[in-house]
Amino acid sequence: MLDLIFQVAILLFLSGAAIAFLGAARDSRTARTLSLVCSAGASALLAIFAFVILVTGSPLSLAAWQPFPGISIAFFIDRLAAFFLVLIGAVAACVAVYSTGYVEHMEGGSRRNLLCGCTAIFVLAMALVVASATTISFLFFWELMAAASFMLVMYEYTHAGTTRAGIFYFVMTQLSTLFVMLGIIMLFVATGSFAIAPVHLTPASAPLVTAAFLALFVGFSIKAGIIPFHKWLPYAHPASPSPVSALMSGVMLKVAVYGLLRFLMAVFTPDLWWGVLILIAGTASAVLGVIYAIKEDDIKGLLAYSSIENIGIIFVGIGLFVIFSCTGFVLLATISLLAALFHSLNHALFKSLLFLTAGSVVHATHTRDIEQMGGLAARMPVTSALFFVGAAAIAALPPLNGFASELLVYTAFFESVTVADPFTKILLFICLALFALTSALSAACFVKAFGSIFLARPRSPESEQAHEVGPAMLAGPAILAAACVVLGVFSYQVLAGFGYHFPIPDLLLVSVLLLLMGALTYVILWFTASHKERTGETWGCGARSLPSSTEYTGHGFSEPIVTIFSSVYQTKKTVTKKYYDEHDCIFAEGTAEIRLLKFFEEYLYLPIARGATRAAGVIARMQNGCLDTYLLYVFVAVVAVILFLGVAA
Amino acid sequence: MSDPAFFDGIVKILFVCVIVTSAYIITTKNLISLVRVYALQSLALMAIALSLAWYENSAILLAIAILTLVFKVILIPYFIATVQEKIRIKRDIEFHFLSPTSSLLISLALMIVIYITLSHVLSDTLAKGSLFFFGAVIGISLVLMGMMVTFSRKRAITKVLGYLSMENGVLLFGLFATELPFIIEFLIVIDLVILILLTTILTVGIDSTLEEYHNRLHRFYLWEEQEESP
Amino acid sequence: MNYEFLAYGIINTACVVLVAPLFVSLVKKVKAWTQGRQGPSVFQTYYTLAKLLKKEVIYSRNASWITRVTPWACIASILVASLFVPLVYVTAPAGGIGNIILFLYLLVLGRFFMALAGLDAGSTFGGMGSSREMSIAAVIEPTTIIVFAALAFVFKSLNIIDMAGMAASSGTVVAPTLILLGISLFIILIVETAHIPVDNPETHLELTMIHEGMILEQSGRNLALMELSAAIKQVVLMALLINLIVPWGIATTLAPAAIGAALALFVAKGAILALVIGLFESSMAKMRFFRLPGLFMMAFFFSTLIILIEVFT
Amino acid sequence: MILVAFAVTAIAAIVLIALSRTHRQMNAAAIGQAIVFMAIATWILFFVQVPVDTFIVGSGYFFIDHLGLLEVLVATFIFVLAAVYAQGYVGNLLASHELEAGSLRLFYAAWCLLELMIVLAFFSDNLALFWIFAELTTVISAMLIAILSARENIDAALKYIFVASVAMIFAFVGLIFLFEITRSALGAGTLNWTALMAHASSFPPEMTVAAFLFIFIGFAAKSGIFPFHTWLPEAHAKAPSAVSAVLSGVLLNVGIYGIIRVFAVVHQTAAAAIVTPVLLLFGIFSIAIAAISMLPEKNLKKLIAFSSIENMGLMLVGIAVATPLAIFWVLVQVIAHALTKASLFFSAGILHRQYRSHLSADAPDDMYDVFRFQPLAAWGIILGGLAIIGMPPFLAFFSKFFILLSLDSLSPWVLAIVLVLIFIAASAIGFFVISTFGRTTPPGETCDLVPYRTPLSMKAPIVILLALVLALGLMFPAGGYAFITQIVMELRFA
Repeated sequence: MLDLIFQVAILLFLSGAAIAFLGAARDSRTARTLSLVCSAGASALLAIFAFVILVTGSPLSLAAWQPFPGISIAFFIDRLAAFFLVLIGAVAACVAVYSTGYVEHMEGGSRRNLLCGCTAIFVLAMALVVASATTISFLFFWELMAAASFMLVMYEYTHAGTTRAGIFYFVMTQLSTLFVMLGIIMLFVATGSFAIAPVHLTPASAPLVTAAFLALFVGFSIKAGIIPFHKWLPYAHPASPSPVSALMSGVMLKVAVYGLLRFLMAVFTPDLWWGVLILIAGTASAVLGVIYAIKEDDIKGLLAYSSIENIGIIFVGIGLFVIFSCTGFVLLATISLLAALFHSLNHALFKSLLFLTAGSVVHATHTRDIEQMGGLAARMPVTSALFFVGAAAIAALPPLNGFASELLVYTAFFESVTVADPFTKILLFICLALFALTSALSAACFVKAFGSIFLARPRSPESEQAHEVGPAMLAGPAILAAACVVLGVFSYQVLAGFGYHFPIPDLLLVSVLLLLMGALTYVILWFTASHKERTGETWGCGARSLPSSTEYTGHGFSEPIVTIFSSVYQTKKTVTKKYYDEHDCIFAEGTAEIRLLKFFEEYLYLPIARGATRAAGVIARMQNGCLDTYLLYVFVAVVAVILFLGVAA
Repeated sequence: MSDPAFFDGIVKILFVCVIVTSAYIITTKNLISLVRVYALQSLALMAIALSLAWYENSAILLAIAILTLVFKVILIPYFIATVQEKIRIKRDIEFHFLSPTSSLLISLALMIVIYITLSHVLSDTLAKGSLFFFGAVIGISLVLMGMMVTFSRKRAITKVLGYLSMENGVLLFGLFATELPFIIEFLIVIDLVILILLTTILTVGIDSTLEEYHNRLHRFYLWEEQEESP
Repeated sequence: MNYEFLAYGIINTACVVLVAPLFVSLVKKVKAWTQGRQGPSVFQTYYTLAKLLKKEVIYSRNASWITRVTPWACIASILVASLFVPLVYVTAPAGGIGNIILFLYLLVLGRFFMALAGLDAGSTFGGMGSSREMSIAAVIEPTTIIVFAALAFVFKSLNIIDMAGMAASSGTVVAPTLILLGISLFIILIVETAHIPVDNPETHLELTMIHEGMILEQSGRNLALMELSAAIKQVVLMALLINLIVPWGIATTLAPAAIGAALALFVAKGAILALVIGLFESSMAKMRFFRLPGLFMMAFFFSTLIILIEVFT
Repeated sequence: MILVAFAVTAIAAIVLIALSRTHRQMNAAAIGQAIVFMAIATWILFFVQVPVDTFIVGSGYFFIDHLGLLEVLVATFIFVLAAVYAQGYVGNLLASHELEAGSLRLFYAAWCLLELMIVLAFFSDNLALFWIFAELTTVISAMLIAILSARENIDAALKYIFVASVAMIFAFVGLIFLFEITRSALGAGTLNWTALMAHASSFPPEMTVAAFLFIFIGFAAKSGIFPFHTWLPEAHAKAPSAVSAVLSGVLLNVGIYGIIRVFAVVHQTAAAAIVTPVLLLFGIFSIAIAAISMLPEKNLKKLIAFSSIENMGLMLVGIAVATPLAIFWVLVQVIAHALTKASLFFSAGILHRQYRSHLSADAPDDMYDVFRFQPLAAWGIILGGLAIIGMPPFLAFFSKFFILLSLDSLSPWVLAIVLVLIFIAASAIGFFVISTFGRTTPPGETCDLVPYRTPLSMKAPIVILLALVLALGLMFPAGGYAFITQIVMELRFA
């Protein structure tokens, strides 16, 4: 019965893709809608199916087919996989619902059909990565996911930004594949099979297995956007259509997290330093991610950097999990693992919610620059409320879900004093401090985002004209927002329902108390306070109706933090001057530029790219178009072979 | 009826002829004499084949000798000479990578290298120092010397001659290293003829040389147009 | 949830609301004395709040639902947070109330709304206040968490009520490091409750104000709620400091006499703390905004040092 | 009799071409020949018990085994599609006077002859015979390259002939060595592959190494292995696209086929240990040079050509590993590469027709608005590009993955190096496609380009090839698996 649901879901995805592609020739709206409905239905089915497994806990295994005799693509869904399937299904369903409205507002004619079709394939590929039973089918769908998402990123291929994003994304994706493939091959060599099963360490295979872990870790980190492999995220997300960003940020990054978790738990027996490595990578990403996010003026860029931060938090959870399981603290390990998992789910929910509502905003204002927005709370009330839920959740405000998962991380951290090794303890404390910084900065970041987008007055004519979006584009995010609230408020009950009784506060009680206190105050004030209300101008030191340009902008908002962390945001100054005379005295003209130094781009990515280009230049000179040179190569090769023969014989 | 000593003497003289012709091909600038020298080299080769045939009493070798005479001494040189007249180029002055003297020195060095290598490789089958072993060395050296012509000379027609000289080297090597079936030898010659025909036609079609073509295209456009028409 | 805890909740909330305005005035009074002024009455804050309640509420034309919701959100979150810190009576915690992390984040919840409200009206002052508030909050956060982690480390508990209970039952300072932690807690108190050298709420000068800037557009009932929440926040943090470091006198039974005595004692201890705050404020000059991270860094190192001592000894 | 059937068909086709007057008739003859060839090959596949080795030319010269049959099947299939494609493509060449009408007959005659030569080469048992046919394919295909009335084409053709033939001379020297080995080892000299395989174990290693390396030089030049690859990018880029597809999809296989055959012999001797590192070195260098050359490449067809070199290098590396697994996947890669590369060249040909006024020989491709003018070709390049870099669900995913997997048995470092190089190559393709296909006419400017109406005959081959590669990647037939396993058995790698 269950496997039937799974198969039906896959078929629905495939038919969704087929319908969309078939309708591409005629730019058919019906095909698009039908395809998205298929995707939504399939995702929902998938989520239900996975939820059943998650609850019952009895794993399901399915053999799909054999592309080559002996190489089988097979699925195995246990609780871990089911958890991620729930995540994928739930978010994808909401995104699909949203897309039914969104695609009709997009430019691009029949390309929109391709978008819908690729979305179906993309979601299917992600689901099947998670469901994969063998490393080879994992890799197969991993690549398929990469290809499909690449197509989606390239949707607005004519924009200059998209070209750049596409190149970054393509290269980083390939790099990720390289490492994952390397890891899988090394595992195959160490074990002789493609099964995702525990490796029995022998002294001979130990270095190989460690290398395999490192390769897989780097591969998954690239896909998850861990600093310093993060650069594709802030390019790809703004360039792609909002539902795609929501899927990529909300779901695809989690697939990488799933990969790391799956291999850590099912294949390797981790060492302590693996945990430390993951923890440090996670902390660095979390802190730097949010510091970069706060500086962004591009709403989707901001969300992208914030994704880096949240993936960092998830990695912190995983790192703690490894550290605690290596040091034998089972309860703490479980808490950390659940923190990572729960935060994955929560991040999927609120990040896709934020991307979708941001998409609505961008659609309404025709800009991604938050400095051009403002005043949308009055013009798009529902969207603003939905975005608010997302922002509050991501800023870890109780009693929402973002807080619930960060609470688990904190709990693990606070309890980490039990770890025996003092140096690990110190490391944990430092990470804790940075983690706290992250969480506070993320609150600041989303105050900035929400404030600049929705509050005060519009700062551009387009924002002035903005209006609320249609029901489909509200329904999808609304479900996600509801999920954020429910998962937060009932977090204790949900965890207890799955058998995890942790010493964490009951957020239901807290929310009841919050409501109670609010209501109590309200009632008291109702009887004691004046009820008179009036509307007036904002006070402007006596000036009448200041223009909206006098408002505090997002840029101004983040200025103090930017100044405080100025060592992170290195600026680069370039000055060129021209003089009339040869003594450089009489200044003729000049340019000066101060811009943000993109540290990783300019000191890591570009030097490598330049080195490759230089090597290519040298090698291209070999191919100089002259027959004599070519024949000389042959001659040299032949002489070398003859010499080799003389030596070897 | 064969006298080994006499045979040895004859063949050694012919070897010297082959090497000298090959050296001449590497160094000379006059195209017409190049063709003639090639014909001469082929003739020497034919003579070697004949003396081998006489020495070993082999009909196959005789047939090979006749084949060589017909194709390499008469038909191909004649054809190339005709083409040369059409493209009206008499000299190939420029050298690439190697000057005439350095190419001679390198050929000498190559011969030594090949001698050493072959003495390792062929140690099981051919006695070191025997005439047959020496023939094999000369053969491969000839191949490499021919190859040096192909890349050190500018004109495509010279390259063709270099290629032909390489092929002569293979023939020589084949004669002394082993006995190939006649059908193979025959097919190779046919292949050679087709290849030479096509290459030469293409050479006519493109220009007198390959490398100068790009430069000339810009500088002497008219002159080049006029020259190109066959 | 048992009756004792219910009683704890009611008593605690009542006490907090009752005494909160008092300490605000006390600090002002101390500052006035040091400046040679007579200063306002110690009950001035009560009068102000009562006055504000009678006034009408004026909303900006630009204001959205955020401005309307914020006062309620602030007061609700701070009232719930006040439940986490026992003032006069301590009992066994229930339902996770008292969790130190949740406590911190309830404060964040209030601050989040306040900062948004600051941006809502489109006033430059509000924006500046929000921006600075969030920046300072972010920069002080590592210190706060380290101090709280150290507290948790010392008391081997994550629950403030538990900690207070332990402190109360031991009758003496639980660990010598706690005194050092007290200094860090004091800095946090100064930062979180808008005192010099971080903030100067009395000037209404755009260059100095942070907290006042944010609530500049609030009026009437809403302003009263905001002021009250600020006062409660101050008293809660003071209670945290007092009841963990010098816990003597806190009631451990529901006897009215004990509670009354505890309240009196708390007011006395609070008055001393208010005196310290007032003197501290008077002896300092308002710091330039961008010098603050340096101050916080010192606090951070101080706290980390304590952790190091604890860990390695 | 089978070979006679092939020859008769080819002669009939050539006669028909000689008699026919219009382009359509000649093309029909070429298509007909290709279809008959494929039909015969299919008939052999299903109804003849391979290997067969008795033929009219005298026993020992020709035979049909599984490897040859596989190569012939791939080759004839690509020829059918290329001939169909040529209908539209060559028609357009004629219309734009890039091909003179007088040369048309020669073009099709050479085309038919080339196909015959390739089939005969794959069915040759005697290595010398194979050598000759391989040489003839060089000559004839060079003719096909040179036939366009442009000087660069003659230039490229001459480079092809010279580099390939000069190297092939050494292959012949190697064959003489091999002959001498057998003569001294078996008493009677032979170059028959079956005989060589049977007696390989008695060959002396020194001579075998020499023989193999010399033969390798020749066949490496045919298959575009570094440093003999230099002719390949120019020849493939300048040839008419229908010919490029055949050059890349079929002719490169001739070289690799020769290497596999001879290596299968050497593999059984003690010489294998000496030869393997050499093959590996050449393979890795080919991949490296090709991958790095691809990075700055701005010319689509050259890019695809360099990608061929990269793939050939990978196959060579796989051959060097020489485990049954590796050889199996090398053969799958041969199929995958041939089909995908042909489709890429077909797509590139359409773009070439569309933007021809802007495309000179070495200049970067000036393409813009590709999706507006030639959506099918653009998608062909994108999907073909994904297929060739080994993205699932295309066939090359599995072959590349398993070749890499088998590499690990040599050393993890080799694996890492090859992986990085493949990554560079993939990035280069991605880089080209993204930066070229994203170009559009700026709004406001008018685009004076006339859309080239692509005939169905040029579209269908692309779709068929891509669909086939996709289908094979999703579900490789069990029969095909058994067939290739049989090849590995016959090559005695198993």
